[in-house]
Amino acid sequence: MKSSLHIPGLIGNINLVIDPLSAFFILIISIMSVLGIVYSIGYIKPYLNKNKSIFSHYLFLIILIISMLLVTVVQNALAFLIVWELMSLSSFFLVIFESEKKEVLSAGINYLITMHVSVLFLIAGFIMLSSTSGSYDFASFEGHVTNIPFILLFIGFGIKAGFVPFHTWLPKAHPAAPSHVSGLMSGIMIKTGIYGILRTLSWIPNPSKDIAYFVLAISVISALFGVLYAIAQHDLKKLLAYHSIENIGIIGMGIGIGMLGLAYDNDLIAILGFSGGILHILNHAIFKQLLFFAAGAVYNKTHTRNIEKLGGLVKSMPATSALFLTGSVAITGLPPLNGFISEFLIYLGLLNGLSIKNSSILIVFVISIAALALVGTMAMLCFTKAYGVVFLGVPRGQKAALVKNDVTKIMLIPMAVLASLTFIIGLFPQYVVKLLMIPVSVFVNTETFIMMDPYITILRTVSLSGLGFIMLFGLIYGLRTLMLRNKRVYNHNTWGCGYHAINNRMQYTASSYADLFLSFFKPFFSVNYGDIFEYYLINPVLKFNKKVIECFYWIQSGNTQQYILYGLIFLIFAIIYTVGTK
Amino acid sequence: MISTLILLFGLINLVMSITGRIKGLITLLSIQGFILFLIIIFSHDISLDLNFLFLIFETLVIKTIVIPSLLKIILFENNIFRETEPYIPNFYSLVISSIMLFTGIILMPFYLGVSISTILISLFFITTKKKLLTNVIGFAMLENGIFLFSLSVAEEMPVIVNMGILLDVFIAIFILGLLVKKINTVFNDSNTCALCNLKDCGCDD
Amino acid sequence: MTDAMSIIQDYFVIDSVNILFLLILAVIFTGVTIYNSSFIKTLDLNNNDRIKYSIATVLFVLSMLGTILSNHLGLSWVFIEATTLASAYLIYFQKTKNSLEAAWKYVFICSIGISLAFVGIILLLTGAEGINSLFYNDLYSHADMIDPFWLKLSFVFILTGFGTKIGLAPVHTWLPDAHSEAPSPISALLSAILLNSAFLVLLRYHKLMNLSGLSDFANTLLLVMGILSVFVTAVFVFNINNYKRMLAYSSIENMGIAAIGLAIGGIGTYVAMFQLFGHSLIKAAFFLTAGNVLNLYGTKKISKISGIIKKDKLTGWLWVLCFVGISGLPPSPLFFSKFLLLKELFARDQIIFAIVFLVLLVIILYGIGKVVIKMSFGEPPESDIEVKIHKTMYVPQLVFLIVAATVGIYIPDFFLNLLNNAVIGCR
Amino acid sequence: MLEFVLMIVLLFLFPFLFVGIINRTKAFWGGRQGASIFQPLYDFIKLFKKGEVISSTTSFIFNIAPSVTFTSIIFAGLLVPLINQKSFLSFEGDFILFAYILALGKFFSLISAMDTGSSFEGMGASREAGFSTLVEPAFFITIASIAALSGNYSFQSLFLIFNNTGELGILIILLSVLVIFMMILVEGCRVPVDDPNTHLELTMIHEVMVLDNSGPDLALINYGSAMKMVIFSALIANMLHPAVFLLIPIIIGTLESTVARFRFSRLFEFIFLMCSVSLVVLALTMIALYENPVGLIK
Repeated sequence: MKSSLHIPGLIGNINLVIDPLSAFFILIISIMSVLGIVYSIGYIKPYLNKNKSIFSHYLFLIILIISMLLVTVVQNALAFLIVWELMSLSSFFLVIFESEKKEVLSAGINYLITMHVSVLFLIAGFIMLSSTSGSYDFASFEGHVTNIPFILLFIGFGIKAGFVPFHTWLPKAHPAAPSHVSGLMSGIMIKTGIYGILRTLSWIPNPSKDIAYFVLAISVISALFGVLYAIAQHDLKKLLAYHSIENIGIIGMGIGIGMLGLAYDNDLIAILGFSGGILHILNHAIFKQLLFFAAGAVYNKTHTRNIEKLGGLVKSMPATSALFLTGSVAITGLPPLNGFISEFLIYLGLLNGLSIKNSSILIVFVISIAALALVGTMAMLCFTKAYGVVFLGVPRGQKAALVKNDVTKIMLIPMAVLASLTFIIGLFPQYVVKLLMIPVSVFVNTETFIMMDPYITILRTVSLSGLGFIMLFGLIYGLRTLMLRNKRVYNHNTWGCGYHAINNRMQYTASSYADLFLSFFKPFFSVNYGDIFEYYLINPVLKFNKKVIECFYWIQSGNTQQYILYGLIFLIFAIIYTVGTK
Repeated sequence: MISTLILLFGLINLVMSITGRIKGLITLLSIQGFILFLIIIFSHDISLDLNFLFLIFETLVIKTIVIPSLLKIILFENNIFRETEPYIPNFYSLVISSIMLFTGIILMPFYLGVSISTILISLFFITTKKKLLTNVIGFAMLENGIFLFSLSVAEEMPVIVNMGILLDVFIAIFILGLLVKKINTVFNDSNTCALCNLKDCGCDD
Repeated sequence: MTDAMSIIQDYFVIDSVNILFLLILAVIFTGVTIYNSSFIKTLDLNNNDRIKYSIATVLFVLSMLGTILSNHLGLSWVFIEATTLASAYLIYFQKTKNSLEAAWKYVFICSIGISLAFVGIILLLTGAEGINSLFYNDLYSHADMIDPFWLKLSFVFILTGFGTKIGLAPVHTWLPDAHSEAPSPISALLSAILLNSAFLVLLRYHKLMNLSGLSDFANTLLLVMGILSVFVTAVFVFNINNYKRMLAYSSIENMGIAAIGLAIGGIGTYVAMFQLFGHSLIKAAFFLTAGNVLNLYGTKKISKISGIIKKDKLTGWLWVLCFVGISGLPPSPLFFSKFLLLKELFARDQIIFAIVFLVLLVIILYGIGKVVIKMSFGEPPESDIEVKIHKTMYVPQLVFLIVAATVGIYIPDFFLNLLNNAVIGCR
Repeated sequence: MLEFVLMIVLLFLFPFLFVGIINRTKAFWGGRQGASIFQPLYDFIKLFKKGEVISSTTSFIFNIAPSVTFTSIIFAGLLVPLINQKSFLSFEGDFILFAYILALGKFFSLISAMDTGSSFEGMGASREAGFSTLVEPAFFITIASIAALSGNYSFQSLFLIFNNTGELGILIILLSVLVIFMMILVEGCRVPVDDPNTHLELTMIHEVMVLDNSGPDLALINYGSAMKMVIFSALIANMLHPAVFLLIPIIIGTLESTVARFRFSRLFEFIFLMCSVSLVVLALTMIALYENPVGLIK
């Protein structure tokens, strides 16, 4: 679908095109936005009487959604930048909803500046492209994308998406925003960065091997880094934010594999990689939004995000707890939920890549397989921690103990919809993957789609095994219940190994749960499990910048004489220059 | 004759750069104005056209009499007679000013050399002296230098522009004088050091 | 009588370049006047002072009008100097110690600067023997007759002189003081019209340099001044404590960008025009809103202000919107000027320069953004004084911003023609 | 058909024997006569018939987790080739589903441990989660290397390559076997990683996680871990010879009797050794494939 809009002046023709790729993103954005808005109705209630401008909040929410939709259809570099900035700006206002908190404001500023840096990279990339193609129209960029503009655009979009080391805004902005906004941001807004990368790729008929390896490497690092840091977090939303980095890394791995497939002329790998990556976009949107919503529900009831103060919520908030569990299983990539399917496709792409007779591919792909497996197990560690500490056991603090009932239906329904989506995609992947071929067709020749047929069959098997698993579980659980039916089942205190005065402070805490694992990864953290990139890369740059700037404070000393001296010096130098260039 | 006058004009700059008494500075300024008048008399045919009359008026009335007396009024109202210790010792001011003057003369003899070096010397004068009134005198000195410079091309300046310039300079000195007076009453100090409140040092005061 | 008329017609013209500036002046002055009508009531003045204020404002605007309309280099000079003198009283209007200091610095530095510009004019005449006229048109048509050495030397002085008025570093030093101490509507006039008017003279002189084939020389100097201006802004907005000074520095930055645009040439001239136009509208709105903020809080210290939105919703949002506009986030027209400037820099392979420029822009955005966000959001400090702001103190800013945003998204054909003609007129 | 029956017997009955053989071996090394090798089966039946004590802290998670874990292990068993490289379910990439479905079981056993709100079980869960993170990458590297060598990406045909190989191939097999054997020790909680005999040592990993389970749930858990060991043994058996099925429990039993349990802090090193070995496998595979492919596959 294509329509064109002419705006007089600098922009020129703006083509609005809905191609399969845009359509895919529009679908995700629409579904997630609707759910987000429904959820927000319940979430925002406690703020209604707090002298908060709800109207402007919703205004910016609508602007954000519209601009995200526009980002996916606008096919003109200048117009794209405009809607892109509009998106960043409106989301910035959403982030600082609770602006009376200092850390929210500073996170907001950090976010705004980082987004601006991203736009500058995009501007640089688009300028390079448009100067070789001679037009701002996206269609004209095809074939003009060489390595440097690609990397510029990748960094620009990568900042939005949250690839390491451009991720530092993400763990700050997500916790600061209200939960429905974090859900939208993490679920779909950072995906617009992925959209940008995919859109850029659509202009490259055959990506070079260098950039393909670059994308794969940075994605693997992002995935590992994101999950490692997530384990160290005790702020529920920060934990989820780091998981977004991890999942962006997984998506990037899919894309990188697809690019390598194209680079090595192996369409099967390309199809598997791209379909895995693109499916993971959808999957991550679903379960991350689900998790953020559930985290928001917890926050709504307990007013704390510190998981060390939570616990035992499964009794007071059973529905939220079950939904969070679904999300956790899905994000860990376990069957039979949706996260497994996309990771499975990526694994298949990697495995098939081994058939390319090339030693570097072998090493890179095997390491990637191991990395993906490591990411999966680490995610498991992280989410058993999160779920176990937040919902299970006994409350660790007053706030969690005082929760009486679950959140309202209007908050639960969107979560339930999302949870059912994770099941649908996980249990019937063959249909989803067939549909997925439509956006993949943007990158890969459609004639080679026939190569996917065996994999559809495999997915059907996976689907059947998922269903079989559930049935088998039902059988075994039924058997167990049957066995227990006429037996005596006692309720008793937890077995304290002989110690009888067990209290809630003797539970295993989140930090002790993660400590064993983290203690082996100390070198990857800065002080107190802080972000190493921020500590060793960004902070020194900022400090240096500040120092350099402080060196120039003498300029505006307030002394008139000194001011005139500047003019004199400038004049003398200029005269010398004049005489010199005679 | 003209060359002598111009040299004299330049030498007065040097004297000014080491003069501590403000009254003396004002007198020197007035003498400079008078030298400018003489230069005009000697370099132009005496006629009655508007431009020439205007130049005579400007040098003889404004530069020699009005501006110095204006400055003197301010001087007496404020009771400041001496320049305090400048940023650079007078000796070095003299050395630097001399170097400027002689380089100017060597490079571009007379009219141009002296006038441009006057401009630079006066800027230097402003940057080294601390009293506000001395700064205004430096500004007047700058204007004298510029005037000397413009004499070389005086014919080309239309009267309307000349009048505008005259008015501007005059009002500028007038307003500066007023401000000096005001500053003296408000700050109780006529040193420029008092005027350093507006600055940016990055600190939150 | 007809003689006088013809003189006026000789000396004052409207051509394709200055019509744009005239338009800006008209729009801004109208807005500021509307704002003034309520603003003056907040000052608690006697009748006499009000009259003085009004007369001085009108004189100031008239002198700027003269600068814009003047067709003669000497006359432009006269009017520029007149703007200094006319606005000195306005800057001192608040009659505080600081405003006195600011006025002194303003008059003194600008007068010296303008004197240097006059030296430049004389140098031009020295080099242009035989032209015997300072009308721009005469200069343009005889551009090849001017001795290049004198022309270059004259440009150095003109640039330093008018650069002082424009606020280009390193001779920008009066600007933060004067802008911050003047009453807000006057700051708006200073920033939105005065700087432009001085820039117009520079534009006209730059054309002369182009015509005599010395544009490379002129551009180098302009580029140095432009980048220095952006640099100075970056240094000082990074950790600033007075929001009006911050706005003043931002003006320096924007003028610097316009200078860079002019220096780059090509589409850069376009950038300069667009930049001047956008900056005028947005900065005027920003300064007027700063007036509202000052009214609400009674302090210029950033550390004492927070939660403007809570205290006065409209002022708060205006404050934020002005920030969005000035930092060049779309749909601000400044976005386009920066974009096109970068494009031109890339096209000319000035990659390192472009990177430095971008880094400085980010620092500036950080500095301003931090302050504006801190001021706008959060909880306002406790205070028992309820200040009511009249609606005429919102309308002008809103109109300015709407006009700017409209131009940022959609440029009407007539305005595009205006811009194109102005750019052609500058070459 | 016979194969099918054999497979079912192997998967569902052999685990009891497997543990029985281990215990018998240990008894032999300890100079005791030992219990019958069917003792684990009797234990299972006994436990399955019992009632349960359930902690009042727990929620539904605690009730379903043992069943989920057990189901996941059975399901993993369906994917593994048991005899003659035949499995119930086979497709390209089946080992991924295998690993992930086991992980699902582990996920539930971990949160079920957290559900009791006990510091002991939390500690066990923490250790189990921490140590198993490094197991899977090693497993994947090994399998993927072998897959690259054979050019086929499912369990079933994974081992065909080893029928006729050179020196390098044998080395790869042996190292892969070593990796998987170490995996049995880790996943099956055997000495030197874990000691299944004691319950209250603070150095326990798996056993401490299931402190609160009793009755049928405990039966399922014990049965599940035994089955897990059989499943991994099947991988080795397919690489080497079916006789391995009997050999492995004897080796484990011998190890448990002769080797001391590792100091807790050394465990990570032991597990990381798995990764190192698997990386060696990868390197050898690369040499085999690209430096001198003719010498390997004739």
